[in-house]
Amino acid sequence: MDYFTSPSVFYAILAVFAAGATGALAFRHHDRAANILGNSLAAAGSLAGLLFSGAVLLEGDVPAFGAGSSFSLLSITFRLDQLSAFFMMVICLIALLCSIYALGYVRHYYGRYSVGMLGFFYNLFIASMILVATSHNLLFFLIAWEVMSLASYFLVIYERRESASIRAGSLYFIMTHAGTAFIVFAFLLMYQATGSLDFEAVAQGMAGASPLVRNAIFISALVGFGVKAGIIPLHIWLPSAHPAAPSHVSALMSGVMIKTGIYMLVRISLEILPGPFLWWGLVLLVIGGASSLLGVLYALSEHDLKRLLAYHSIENIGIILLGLGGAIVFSSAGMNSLAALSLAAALFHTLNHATFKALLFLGAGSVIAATHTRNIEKYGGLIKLMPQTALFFLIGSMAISALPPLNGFFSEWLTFQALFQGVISLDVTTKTVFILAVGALAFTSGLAAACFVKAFGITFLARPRSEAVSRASETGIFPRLAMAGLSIAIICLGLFSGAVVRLLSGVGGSLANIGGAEAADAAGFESVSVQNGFASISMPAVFIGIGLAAIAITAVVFLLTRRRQTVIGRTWDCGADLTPRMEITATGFSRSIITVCRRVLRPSSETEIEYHDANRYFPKIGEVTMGLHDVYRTYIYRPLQDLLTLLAGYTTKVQSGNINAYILYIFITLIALLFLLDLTT
Amino acid sequence: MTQTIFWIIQILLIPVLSPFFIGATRRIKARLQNRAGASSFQPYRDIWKLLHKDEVISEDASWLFRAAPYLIFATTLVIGASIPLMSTALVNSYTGDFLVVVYLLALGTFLLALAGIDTGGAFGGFGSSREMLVAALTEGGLVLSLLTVALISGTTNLMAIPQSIGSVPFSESLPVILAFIGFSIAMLAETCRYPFDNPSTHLELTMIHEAMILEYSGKRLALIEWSSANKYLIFITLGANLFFPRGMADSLELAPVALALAVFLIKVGILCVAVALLESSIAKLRIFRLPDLLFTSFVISAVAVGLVG
Amino acid sequence: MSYLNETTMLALATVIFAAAGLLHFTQKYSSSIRLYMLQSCAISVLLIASAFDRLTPLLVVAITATITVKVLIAPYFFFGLIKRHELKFSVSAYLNTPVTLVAIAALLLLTRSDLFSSLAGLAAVDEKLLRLAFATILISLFLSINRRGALSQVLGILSLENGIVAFALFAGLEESPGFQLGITFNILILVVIATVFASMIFRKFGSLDVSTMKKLKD
Amino acid sequence: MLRKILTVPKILLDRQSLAGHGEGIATSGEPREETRDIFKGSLAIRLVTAGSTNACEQELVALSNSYYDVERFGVHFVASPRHADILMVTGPVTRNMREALVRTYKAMPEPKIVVAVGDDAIDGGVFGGSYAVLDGVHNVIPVDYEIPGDPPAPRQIISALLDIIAKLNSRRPAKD
Repeated sequence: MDYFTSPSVFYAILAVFAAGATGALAFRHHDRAANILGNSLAAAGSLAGLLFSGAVLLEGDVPAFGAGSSFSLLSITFRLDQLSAFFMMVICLIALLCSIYALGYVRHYYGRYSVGMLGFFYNLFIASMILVATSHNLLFFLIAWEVMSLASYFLVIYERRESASIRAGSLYFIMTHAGTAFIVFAFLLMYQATGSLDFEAVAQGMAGASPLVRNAIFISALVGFGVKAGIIPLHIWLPSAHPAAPSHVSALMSGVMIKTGIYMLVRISLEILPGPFLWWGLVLLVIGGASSLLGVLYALSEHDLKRLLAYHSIENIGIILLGLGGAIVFSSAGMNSLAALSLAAALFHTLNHATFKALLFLGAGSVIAATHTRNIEKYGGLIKLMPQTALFFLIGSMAISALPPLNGFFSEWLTFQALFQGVISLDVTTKTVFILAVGALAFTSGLAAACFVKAFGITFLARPRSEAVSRASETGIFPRLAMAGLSIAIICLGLFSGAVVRLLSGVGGSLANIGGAEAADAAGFESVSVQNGFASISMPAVFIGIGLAAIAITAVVFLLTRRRQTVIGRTWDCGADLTPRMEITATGFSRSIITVCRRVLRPSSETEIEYHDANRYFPKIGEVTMGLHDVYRTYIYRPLQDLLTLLAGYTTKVQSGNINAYILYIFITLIALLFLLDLTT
Repeated sequence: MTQTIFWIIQILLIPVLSPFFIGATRRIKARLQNRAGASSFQPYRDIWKLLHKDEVISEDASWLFRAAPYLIFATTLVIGASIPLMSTALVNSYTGDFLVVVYLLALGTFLLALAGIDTGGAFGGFGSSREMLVAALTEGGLVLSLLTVALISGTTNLMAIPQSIGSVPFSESLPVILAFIGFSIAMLAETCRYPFDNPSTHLELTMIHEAMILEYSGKRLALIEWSSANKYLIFITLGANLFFPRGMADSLELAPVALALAVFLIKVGILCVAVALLESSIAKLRIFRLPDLLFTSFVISAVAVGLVG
Repeated sequence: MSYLNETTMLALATVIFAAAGLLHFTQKYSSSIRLYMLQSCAISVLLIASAFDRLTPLLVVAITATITVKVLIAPYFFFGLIKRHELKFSVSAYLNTPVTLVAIAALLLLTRSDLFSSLAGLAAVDEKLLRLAFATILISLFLSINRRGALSQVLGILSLENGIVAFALFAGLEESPGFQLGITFNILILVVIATVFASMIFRKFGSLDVSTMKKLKD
Repeated sequence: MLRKILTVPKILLDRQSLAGHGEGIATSGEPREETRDIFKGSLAIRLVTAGSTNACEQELVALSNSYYDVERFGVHFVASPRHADILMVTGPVTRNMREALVRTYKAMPEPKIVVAVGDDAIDGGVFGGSYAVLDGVHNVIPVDYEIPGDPPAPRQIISALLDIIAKLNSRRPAKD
C-alpha cells in the first residue's frame, strides 16, 4: 500500500490528464475520437486519483515531494496531507462521474462546437484543481490557481456563439481576477512575514507575525477565496457563469471548483495562521448565515434551472462556512474537540454538496439536452418521459433539502450540533451569533425544501407545459450511469456517515490549530454521538426504520384492500377542461415566499398590455414580468464600475498612444525606483 | 421481554390513538358551536370506509403520487417511535434526536407537496406552494423551541429530555414557557390548524393542506388522513411531554407505566381542548399575515434559547 | 571571469556602452544594425569567457542561443526588413543632436552618482563595469524614447536587453542558467513579434514613423 | 363553557323527531352487495348543482347548522368527488352542466351512490320539457335514490339520508 502512495503514482495521474488533454486536442477534427479519448482518459485519471487520495487518507500523509526549480521562490512541490487528500478525493470522485457522463453528453455538441477543445480544457481543468489542492508552494499554488481559473473561463465561454455565455465569461474573468489580486496580496504579506513561500515554512514562520498582519492576511484571503467560493456579496459571477458552461462542467464548477476556495480558507485559518482570532469565526458565521439564507431565496426566484442550482451552491457554501466559522471560534477559544466537530461538519457538507450538486447539474443537463430550453416554466411531466433521470434528480433534491435518510441531512445535523455546542459553551455575545446561525440554518433548509419542491415538481411532475417538452426522451446510457453512481454515493454517504465522520475527524485533527482532537464518538450500529452523548444518531436506523415502516404499512394496506381496484381517470377538473396553463407555474409557486421576504429581495413586476383600441378599454395581450431588482448590481457593483470609469477617464490622458511616451514612463519609473532603493538602504 | 412489549406499545400507540384525538378535537369544537358533532371515533370509521373503497388515480399522476402516502405514513411511524410517550427509561438513541423528528416531518411535507403538484390539477399546485411557505417559515421556530428544552436537559434526544425538564424549578421555567409558546405556534402551523389553515374547509381557494390531497381517494386518502392525524398527535405529545413532563414514568415497571399512560391521555386530552378552544375563538389569518406569526414564534424561541444557562 | 583581465573587460564594456551611445547618432538603419551586431558580439565574447569559468550544459545552450539570435538571426531579420521595404534613413528624433547629447551626459552623471551606490555593491568584478552596463541600459531606454522610427525603437529595446545581460554578467549572476535562458527566450519572442508587427504596420500605414500612426488609436 | 362542551345542546333536533319525515326512494331495486356495511357511520357527500334554483342548496346548507347537525350521523360534505361516497345532484341538469356532471360521476371511486335531490333533479320538475334542460339526473347518469320535494325540507333530507343508510346496511344481499 505504501508503494501505491508514492509520488510517481501521483505524477502518473497527472500524466493521464495531460494525455487526455493532448489527445483530445490532437483529434479535434474528429469529434467522436476526441470525446472518447478526452473523457475516458479523464475518467481513468480521476479513478486513479480517487484511489490514490483514498489510500493517502487511510495510510497517512505523503511528505512533500517534487522538483525544485532554479528560482529560489518557486518550487514545484506537492504535499498530500490529510486535508489535501480529502479535497483531492472530492475532486476525483466528482470528476470521475462527470467524465462518464460527458462520454454520452458531449455527443450533442458534435458538429456544432469543437469537442477537442472541450476535452483539452476539461482535462486541464481537472488537473489544475488537483494541483491547487496538492501544491505545497504559494507561488506554484498561484500558477495552478490561475490555470484553473483560465481553463474554467474557456469552458464557460465554450458555447461561444451564445452572447450570454460570452458575457457570463467576461464577468467571471473580471471577478476571479479581482479575487486573485487579493490572494496575491495575502501571499505577499505571508512572504514578507516569513521570507518563504513553502506552506510548511510559512506556517512555522507565521508564529512571530503581528496580529495586524495576521488580520490583514485573513481579510484578503477571505475576499480572494470568497470570490471563488461565491459568498454573498461576491457571488455575482456565479449564477451566470456556472449555467453557461456545458452541464458536466457546471457540475464540476459548482460541485468542486468553488470548494477550492473553502480548502484554502480552511488551510489558512486553521493551519497556516497560528491562533485564529474569535472575530474571524464570527465574521464567517455571519457571512455563512447571510449567504445561505439569501442564496436559497434567490434560488427560489429563479426560473432558469441551472441558475437555480447555481444559487443553491451559494446557499451550501454558506452552510459550509457556518461549520468553518464555528471551528474557528472554538479553536480560538481553545476548545479543540468542538473545533474538530465543527470542521468535520463543514468538510462533510463539502463532500455531500459536491455529490448532490453534481448529480443535480447532470440531471439538469440531461433535461436541457432533451428539451432544448433552460426555462423551468416550459417543463412539466418529464417524469413519464425520463423516469430514471427523474428518480436521480429526486434523490439529489431530497439530499440537498436535507431530508433524511440521505447524506445532506447528516451533514446539516452535524452542523446543527456544532452550532448547538457553541450556544452551550460560549459567552453571551458569541452565543447570540450562534443562535442566529442556528435559525438561519433552520430557515435555509426549510426554504431549500420549498425550492426543490418547485424545481422538481415543475420540471418533472404534472403535464408538459410546452410542445418541445412533450417530445423529450430519456438520456443515453453513460449519463444515466453517472447519475446512478452519484445517487449511490449520496445514499452510501448517508448510510455510512459514521465511518465518514471518523475519517473526517482524522482530517480535521491533522490541522495545527485543532491538534488531534476527535470530532465525534462512534457507538454501535453505525451510530454517531457527539460530546459524550449530548446527541446521537444512527443513519442506518433511520433508513431501515422508514423502509420497514413503509413495507409494513404497504403490506397491511395491501391485505386490507386487495379486492379493491384502482381505476385510472382524468384529473379532477371541476367539469372544465384542464390545460397545462392552469397548472401552477414556478413564478406562482415561489411568489408567495418572495412576497414575504420583499424587504430583502426587492421583487419587481412589470406589466405590459397591448390594447385593441386607442382609448385603451379593450386589452388584447397582457404580459406581466416578475423578477427581482438586482440589489448587488445597483448598490455595489454599479457605483464601483462608475468610479472605475471615472478614474479611467482621468488616466486616458496619460495614454497618448505614442510608444515613446510609454517607454518614457518606464524610464521614469526605473529612475524613481532607484531613488526609492537609495532611500531604503 | 417487558422492554419489547413497551417498544411495541410505543410504536403502535401513535397510529392507534391518533384518529381518536382528531375526532375528539372535532367533537369538542362541535360542542362549542352548540352542535352534537360526530362521535370521537368517527375518523376510524372514515378510514375504515376509505380502505374498502376503490381508488381513482389521475392519468397524469406518476409513481411518486402512488408512493407518497406510504412513505408519509412510514415517516410518522418512525417519529412515533422516537418521541417520549410514557416512560423516560425508554430511550431511542438511534432516531430519537429532535432534528431527526423535525426533518422526518419535513420529508413528509416534501413528499406531500410533490404529490400535490403531480396530478397537474389547478388546486394541488397552489396548495403545495402555500404548504411549503408555511413549512419553510415554521422550521426556525420549531428547531429553536425544541433546542431550548434540549439545552436545559443537556441532550437533544427527545426521549431523554422530559426527565430533566420535570425537575426545573418554577422560578427558572421562563425559557420553558417561552419555548412552549413558540412551539405552540409552530405546532398549529405544522398541523394545519387555525389560524393557519381551516382543517374542515370546502373552499378550494382557502385551502392549504386539503388542496394537496384533493386528488387522493380510497386507501391512499385513508393513509394521508391517518398520517395527518398521526402528525397532530405527535405534536400534541411533544407539547405535553417535553414541556409538561410531570407524570411520566421513570422506570419500565408495569404499574408506573400504566399510570403514566393514563396521565399521558389526560394531558393530551387537555391540549386537545385547548386547541379546540383556540380554534373556536379566533379567525383564520390572511396568508401574508402568517409569516409575522411564524417569525414571532422564531423570535420568542430565540429569546428562550438565549435565556437558557 | 578569470580568463579575461580587467582591461579587456573594461574594453568590452566600453564597446557595449559606446554602441548604445552611437545608436543615438546613426542616420542609416543599416549602420544602426551593424552597431547592434557589434554590441552583441561583445556580449557573446563576455558570455564565452564566463563559460570557461564554469561550464554547464544550460550555459552552452544559452550562449549558442544568444549568438545565434543576437548576432545572426536578429540582424538578418532587420536587414531583410529594410531591404523588403526599401528603408534607409532613420533621422527623425524628438530631440535634436545637442539636446540628446546633454541628456546622455545627464544619464551618465546619474549612474556615477551616489544614488547608484547601493546597486553598485552587487558587483562581483568591478564597480566601474557595473556602472557602465547600467549606463548602457539607461541610454538604450532613452534611445527608444527619443526615436520615432519603429525599427530604431526595437533596436533600442534590444540594446537594453544587451545592457541587462552585461549588467548580470558583471554582477556575477551568470551562474543562474534560468536567468540566461530567460533573456534569450525573451529576445527571440521580441524579435519575432517586432518583425511581424513592423511589417503589418508598414503594410497598413506605409511608414514606420510612429507619429503618423496616431490613427492606430482610433 | 365546560358544561356546554359536555352536554348535548338543547335546541338540537333529536333522532326520533327526524325519522319518518321522508324517505330515499330507491330507483334501482336492490342495493349492490359491495355497498353493504361500508358506509356504516361514515358517508361523504359531494354536491353538484346542475342548474338548480338554489333552493335545494339553501336547504342542504342548513343540514350542517347546529339545529339539524347532520355531522352527528357521520355524514359530511367534502371538497372533491374523489373523497365522496354519495353524489347529490340538484337541479334539472342543464345542457351546459351535463359534461361536468358526467365527469364528476366518473371521478368518484366505486362504490358510489347517486342521489337526486328535489323534484327538478328527479324529472325536471317545473322546468321539465324545456329545451335547455335534460329533464332529470337519470337521463345523464344512473340514479340510485331520489329525495322528492320542491325543495325538500332539511328534515326530509336528513330523514331520507338516514333511510338510505339504513337501506344500504340492513338489507341482506340476495344470494345470502
